Amino acid sequence: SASPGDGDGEYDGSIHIGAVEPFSGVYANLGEAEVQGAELAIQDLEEEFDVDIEMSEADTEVDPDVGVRRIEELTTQDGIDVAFGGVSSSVAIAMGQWASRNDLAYIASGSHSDATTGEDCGQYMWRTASSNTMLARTAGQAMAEHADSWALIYADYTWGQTARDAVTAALEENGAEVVDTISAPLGADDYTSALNQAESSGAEAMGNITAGADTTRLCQQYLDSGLAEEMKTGGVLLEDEVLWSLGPEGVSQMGVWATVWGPSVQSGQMEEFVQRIRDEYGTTAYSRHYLGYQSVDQLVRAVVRAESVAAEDIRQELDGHDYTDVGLLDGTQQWRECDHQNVKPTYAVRARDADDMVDEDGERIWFETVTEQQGEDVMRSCDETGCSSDWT
Amino acid sequence: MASTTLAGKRWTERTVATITGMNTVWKVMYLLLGLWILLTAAVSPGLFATQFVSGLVYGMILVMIALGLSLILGLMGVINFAHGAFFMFGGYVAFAVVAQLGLPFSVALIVAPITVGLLGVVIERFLLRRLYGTEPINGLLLTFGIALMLEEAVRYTWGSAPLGYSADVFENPVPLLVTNVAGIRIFTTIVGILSVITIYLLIVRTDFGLSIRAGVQDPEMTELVGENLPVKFTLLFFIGSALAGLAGVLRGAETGIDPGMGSLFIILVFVVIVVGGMGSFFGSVVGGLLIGTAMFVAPTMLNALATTTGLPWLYLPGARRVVPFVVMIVVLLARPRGLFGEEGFLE
Amino acid sequence: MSTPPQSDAEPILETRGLTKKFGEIIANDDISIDVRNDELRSIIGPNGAGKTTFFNQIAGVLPSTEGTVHFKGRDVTDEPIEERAQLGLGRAYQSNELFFEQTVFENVRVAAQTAEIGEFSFDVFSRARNFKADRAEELLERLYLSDERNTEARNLSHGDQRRLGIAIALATEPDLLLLDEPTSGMGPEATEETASLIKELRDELDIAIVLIEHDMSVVMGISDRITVLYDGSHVATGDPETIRANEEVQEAYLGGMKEEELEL
Amino acid sequence: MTLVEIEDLCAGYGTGQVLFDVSIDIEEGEIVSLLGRNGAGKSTTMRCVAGAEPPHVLDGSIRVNGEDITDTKTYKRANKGIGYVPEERRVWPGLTITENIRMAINNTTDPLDMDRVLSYFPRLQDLEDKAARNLSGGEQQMLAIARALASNPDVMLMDEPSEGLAPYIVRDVEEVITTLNEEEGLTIFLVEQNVVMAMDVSDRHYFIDQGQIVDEMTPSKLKERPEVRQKYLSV
Amino acid sequence: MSKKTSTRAEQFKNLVNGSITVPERQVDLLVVGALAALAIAMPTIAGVLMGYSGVASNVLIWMLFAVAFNLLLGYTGLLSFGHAMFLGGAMYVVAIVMNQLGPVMIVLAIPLALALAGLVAYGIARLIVEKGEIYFALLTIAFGEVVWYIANSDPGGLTGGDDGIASGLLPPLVESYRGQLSVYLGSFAVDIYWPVAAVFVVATYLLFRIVRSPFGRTLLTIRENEQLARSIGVNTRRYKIHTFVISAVFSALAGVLLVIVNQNVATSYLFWETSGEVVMMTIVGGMSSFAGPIFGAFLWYLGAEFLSGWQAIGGLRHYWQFGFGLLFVAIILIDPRNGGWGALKNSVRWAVNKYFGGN
Ligand SMILES: Nc1ncnc2c1ncn2[C@@H]1O[C@H](COP(=O)(O)OP(=O)(O)OP(=O)(O)O)[C@@H](O)[C@H]1O
Ligand SMILES: Nc1ncnc2c1ncn2[C@@H]1O[C@H](COP(=O)(O)OP(=O)(O)OP(=O)(O)O)[C@@H](O)[C@H]1O
Ligand SMILES: [Mg+2]
Ligand SMILES: [Mg+2]
Repeated sequence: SASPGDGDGEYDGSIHIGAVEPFSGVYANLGEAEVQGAELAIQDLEEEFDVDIEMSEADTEVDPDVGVRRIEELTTQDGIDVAFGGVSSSVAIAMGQWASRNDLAYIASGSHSDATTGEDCGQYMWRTASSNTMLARTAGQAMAEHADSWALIYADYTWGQTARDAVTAALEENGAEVVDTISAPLGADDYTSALNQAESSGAEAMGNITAGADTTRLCQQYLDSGLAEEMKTGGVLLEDEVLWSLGPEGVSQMGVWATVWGPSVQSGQMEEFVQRIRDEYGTTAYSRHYLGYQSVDQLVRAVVRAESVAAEDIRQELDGHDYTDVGLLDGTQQWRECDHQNVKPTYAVRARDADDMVDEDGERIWFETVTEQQGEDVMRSCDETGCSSDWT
Repeated sequence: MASTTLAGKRWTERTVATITGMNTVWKVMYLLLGLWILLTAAVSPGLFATQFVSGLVYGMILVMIALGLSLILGLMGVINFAHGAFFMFGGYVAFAVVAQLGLPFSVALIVAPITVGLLGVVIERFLLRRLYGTEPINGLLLTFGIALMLEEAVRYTWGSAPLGYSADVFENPVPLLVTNVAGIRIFTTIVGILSVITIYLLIVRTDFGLSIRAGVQDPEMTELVGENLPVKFTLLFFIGSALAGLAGVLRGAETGIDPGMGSLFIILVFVVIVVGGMGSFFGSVVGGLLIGTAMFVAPTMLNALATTTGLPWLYLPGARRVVPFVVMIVVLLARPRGLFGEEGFLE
Repeated sequence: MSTPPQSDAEPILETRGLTKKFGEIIANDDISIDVRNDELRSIIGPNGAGKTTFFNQIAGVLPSTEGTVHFKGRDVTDEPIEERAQLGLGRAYQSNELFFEQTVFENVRVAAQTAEIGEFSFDVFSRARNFKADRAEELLERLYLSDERNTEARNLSHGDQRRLGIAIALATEPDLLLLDEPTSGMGPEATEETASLIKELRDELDIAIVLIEHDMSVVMGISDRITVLYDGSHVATGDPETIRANEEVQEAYLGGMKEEELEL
Repeated sequence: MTLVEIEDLCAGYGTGQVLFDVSIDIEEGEIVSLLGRNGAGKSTTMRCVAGAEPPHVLDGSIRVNGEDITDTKTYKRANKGIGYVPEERRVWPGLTITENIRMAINNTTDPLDMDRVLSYFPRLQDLEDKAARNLSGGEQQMLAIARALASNPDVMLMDEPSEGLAPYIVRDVEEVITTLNEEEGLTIFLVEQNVVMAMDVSDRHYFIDQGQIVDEMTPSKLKERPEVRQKYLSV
Repeated sequence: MSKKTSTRAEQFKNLVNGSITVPERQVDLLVVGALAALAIAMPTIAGVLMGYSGVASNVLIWMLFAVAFNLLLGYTGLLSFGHAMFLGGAMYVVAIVMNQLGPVMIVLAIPLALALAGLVAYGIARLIVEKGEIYFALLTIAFGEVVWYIANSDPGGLTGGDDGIASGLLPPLVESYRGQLSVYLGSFAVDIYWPVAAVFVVATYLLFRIVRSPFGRTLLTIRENEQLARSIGVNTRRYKIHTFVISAVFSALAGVLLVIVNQNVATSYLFWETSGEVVMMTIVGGMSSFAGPIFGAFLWYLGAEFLSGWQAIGGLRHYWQFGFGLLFVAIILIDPRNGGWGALKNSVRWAVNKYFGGN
């Protein structure tokens, strides 16, 4: 592989990948899951091609400052050729901007914020995960079918605010009414106030526009307050793991959600993927495993095609590239040139009845797929993104 | 520490004195505040009432957490920054008991406080004890370090992901006045009230607290009049820590647990104590309820103001998070030692 | 400090009706005294008579409930402590109040510096270490502290600490010096030394000194006049002979005293 | 009956020995004072009896009411009939007068009641709810005595009760001591620098010099022999 | 003791023991020299000890921040738990100006950031500077939270809310390739580390001069005994306010450097945890000396970079803060005032005395 700090773009059959993920802090488990997925991808790729792949990990914590320092360190010190990772969008964006300035190809595997492929898009930053808008539109349609009027509780930060607007638009487009939008601080410990307001709005359902631990808490309190008997619910971003702690009974009341991918979506070779994750790591695969796998898979393939690790060469390969997943989903996906967003299906899922859930041996398939939206149908148009994409 | 530190003696008198002694600016401000509250109640009476009741219940949770902290602060003069971590640890012990060992919630209610209490005892005996009589800031910093260690240890053991466990029978919602309140919340409120009463009777009304205060001021002399002091210190720290643990069990059952929940709460609870007046037992109770209701009612009030004035920007979304701090700044500017604070305490 | 002694000059300090209440308790009640600007005045009275409180009121440490303090003809009743200090009011405390972690030299130097630069100076770039060093050295010499120049104040013996307190007060170039029990905690010899030092200081520097003291040998030995406080009230003021003879004072304060003790 | 028997007491701080074979007997109802120069070991003796640490006892024994208390834990001694008025008063500054006294009452099995204790000190009665830190020196001294008295001791150890007090208050303290002794039959073990006062109240004096008991006599005898004072007490 | 000509060894011993005092001007030279040496050596030190030389500029910046912070804690005795608002606030000001008006505007942004920090600090200080220790600490947290709230709520789309600002922050004349950030002056290129290091040396030296000035010496009296300070005629309130402002401005300077070097800013810079970090650095290093916080910042980075990258301890390395917490606790128990720097000095002293014979 390349020696420390050379970054000369020469490719000699070995690829050094940097995994810049939160291994500590609130998102540590998500970062861990992405790395697990990535490890599987490396196994597969080494088998498929005659390449030698090395992965160096670095902990970004939940701090853009640390993230930038780590990706810089991996680049100058460990001599990585390409990088992926990042959960919280502020960290991912900071790293993506850094990568773009420093000629390093980087895939922000797990940040959903629109800004990542919008106003904060970067020349050498791509995003595997579905964007906020993609999720919101998918969710909006399913939610509109689930209930006619909604009160939306959103986490009061960039992601939550944009998701709120997107969901509102999607709901209204699909004939549902948004009665009230209620803010709750990011990292709130208590949603009673918001739930009270949702209840008093008279809406038929409560929309959950939060992420991570916030989702867990809001769902838990929704159940505890007995609101579940009066109002339906649904949400915009499901990462299965955050709901595991509610237990099957609780989750059965969780209504419809959008997700990047979930263990219930076992099309293509995903069944095998779920099985492998369970065998290797003893846990149920969920979106993060998938994103980690896909990010590494795509990076390596681009390098192999380009026979170069130079960011610009990789960009030539990736931009506008159509591909069919090997080892994952069916169908064709694309790297959109204008904003570096991965054009991919986004799913709406619905909680099963507790009796219908698969819940054994660490396998937790608690949702069922209701719709699969094709990427192009739910993405923002290139114009809408606000990405100033004159890459050359 | 003054004599009436813990007893709320004469606080009614003091309230009256405060109101009469206030200057006109403050009087006008309080008047406006009152009018604003009335306006809100008029604009959306149902929501206001619901939020008010929920706020009180939430305030009771704050009181529950603040209680142990306030007890140790008021009697021993130790600013226990690790209290939040104890609280969080209580939740994790309950998780281990309920979710990992499969025992009933009631077992966790007993085991977790005891475990956390014992941890507190260890910290008191081997670390804090060396700092008695030095500047209070040392205790604050020491426990700050302990909090960091405890949080890391919990992350190492249980991971960073949010976890949850079942609270058995308390999961069902209970109707309360104008609203439904989660059963676990009602239970927490009851436990909170009982704790306040118990602590009051046990410590404030008996001479237990007296001995502790004497012991902090002059340990040798306290032993010389026949007091077995180390045992009492340890016992007090046990009670204070166990209360944090108990609060953690209840809180965890309600909202789930994660390693960051301690630091999330500790600042808020400090605000409660400062608003109530440091070292004042009643202050923390009043401060907790005040902050709790303010956090719930303030957004509704802003909303009411925004709708009646037609100025939508007045409705500051997410303002709830800064409400406690704004309350604290306002209270402290008007009353430098909080609502019931004693002059000279920890200054 | 070069004005010649002038016995019947303007009083440097005038208190009028000075009263201090702590809640219900009246620590001082309607105390009016004048101190001439070259006088050596003692204040005596039983414990709890209000002596220290009186000092605190004069220095501005405690706000007075009623009454006024005039210093050098100026009404300073509502001035903060530092303002009075800058005007020339020096104070040594009953309990040892020092900058304990600084050297003896720095303790005195910084006090001298403050006298020079005023209550506030945004002089951030000149060098402080030798600023007013001469003055500090001089004072240390004067109070037999030169040997301890580089000792941290907290490591001084009790008696040396008391002298350092006086040195700090003197470094502020006061025109009126308040000393609260300067000899307490000193052995008999040191007490005697300190007493004569106080007298010398007054003569040399030509300043007014007010001291609180329980040690009658000191009080009777060096004072020009003595003021007696009892239970917060002013009982008598007069020269040592008058006070010794005053029956009320005998009753209230000296009464319990054996001849032997008065001579000690 | 001999109430306090100190027998061949050796004690010290750290590695240094301060007391060498100190023996003192105090009869019931007696006022005995221990006199000596600064640093002679007076307070050390008293602290050994009261159970304060440091110093630690190296050898010898202390008996009170016939019971050997040499190794008894500090906090248990108050209940063996010992009341202690320490050097520098040591009242709890943050507690009120009544709270200070209550601390002693709470921790002894057979205390006096509050009213009775306060009746000896009318001045304290007026200040009941005042924090001790806000008391003047004399008031604090009275409080320290009242506190020791409240535990209803058989013997009261008083370490320099007149220190730092105005002459007039010294007289008050003297009065309280004699009253307690006469009316309550309280045994008192007194350490004083103020020899005049000690001579006024004591039945007997012990003289200590460099940690050793060097003489023992009555006040009248002491009056006749001024050279003893010169020898053991002058600076 | 008889006077004899002292050997070099003895001179050295005396110097270490502090019984020789160096003349004032030489002290200045010494300090500038030491700071410059530190700055020159830091890339190497970071490379060797932390395994990554690129972190050197961040280390220096945090050192400056800690020293500025310690002006309050160590010298004036005020514990601010909200100092992140000045560091992060300045970063935001610079970022917003550059982002909105173009990178060239950095020349305007820097003075603006410093001035705003000073102004805000002045306002806050006037309100709270006389509150008791604990109240002061909590009030600074409160103001910090308010600043955080403002940044997080993305007023006018200026702050980017939770995402922060990460683009458009490359200053003019600066270029970046694969981690190398260079300043170009014509054809002459220099790693950005060196300008940062130069600012660090100058700013830290200025702080040193402040500490040694009559102003700085007066601050010590306030910390040690506020009542006595007032009794000798010090207007403690005005000193405290001014110190708060100075400390804020230098903290803001650290923020300015940070945003130039890292080219991103996010709300995490405004968290009270960031304020907590600088408190910990300062205490661990030792608040009683000028060098203490510098040492503390160094230890913190050593922990963050070395421990967290130390593969030998496996998964444990993700919990390196546990180790730092432990160190923190140890310091509080051993010597909360002199901290790690004090311990280091004492052990050097001990070793020197042992080696050259004790006295
Ligand atoms: N801060 C305070 N709060 C309430 N009462 C106080 C306070 N300070 C002093 N006092 C009371 O005021 C009275 C006078 O106290 P002060 O300290 O002036 O006495 P003093 O004459 O200096 O006595 P001493 O000779 O023992 O020093 C005492 O009764 C004391 O209890
Ligand atoms: N805590 C201590 N540690 C070490 N030595 C001590 C300690 N306390 C007292 N000493 C030493 O023990 C000796 C006796 O002290 P003690 O306090 O008994 O004297 P004293 O007779 O009460 O004197 P004074 O009249 O000054 O109170 C002295 O030499 C003293 O220095
Ligand atoms: Mg006094
Ligand atoms: Mg003694």
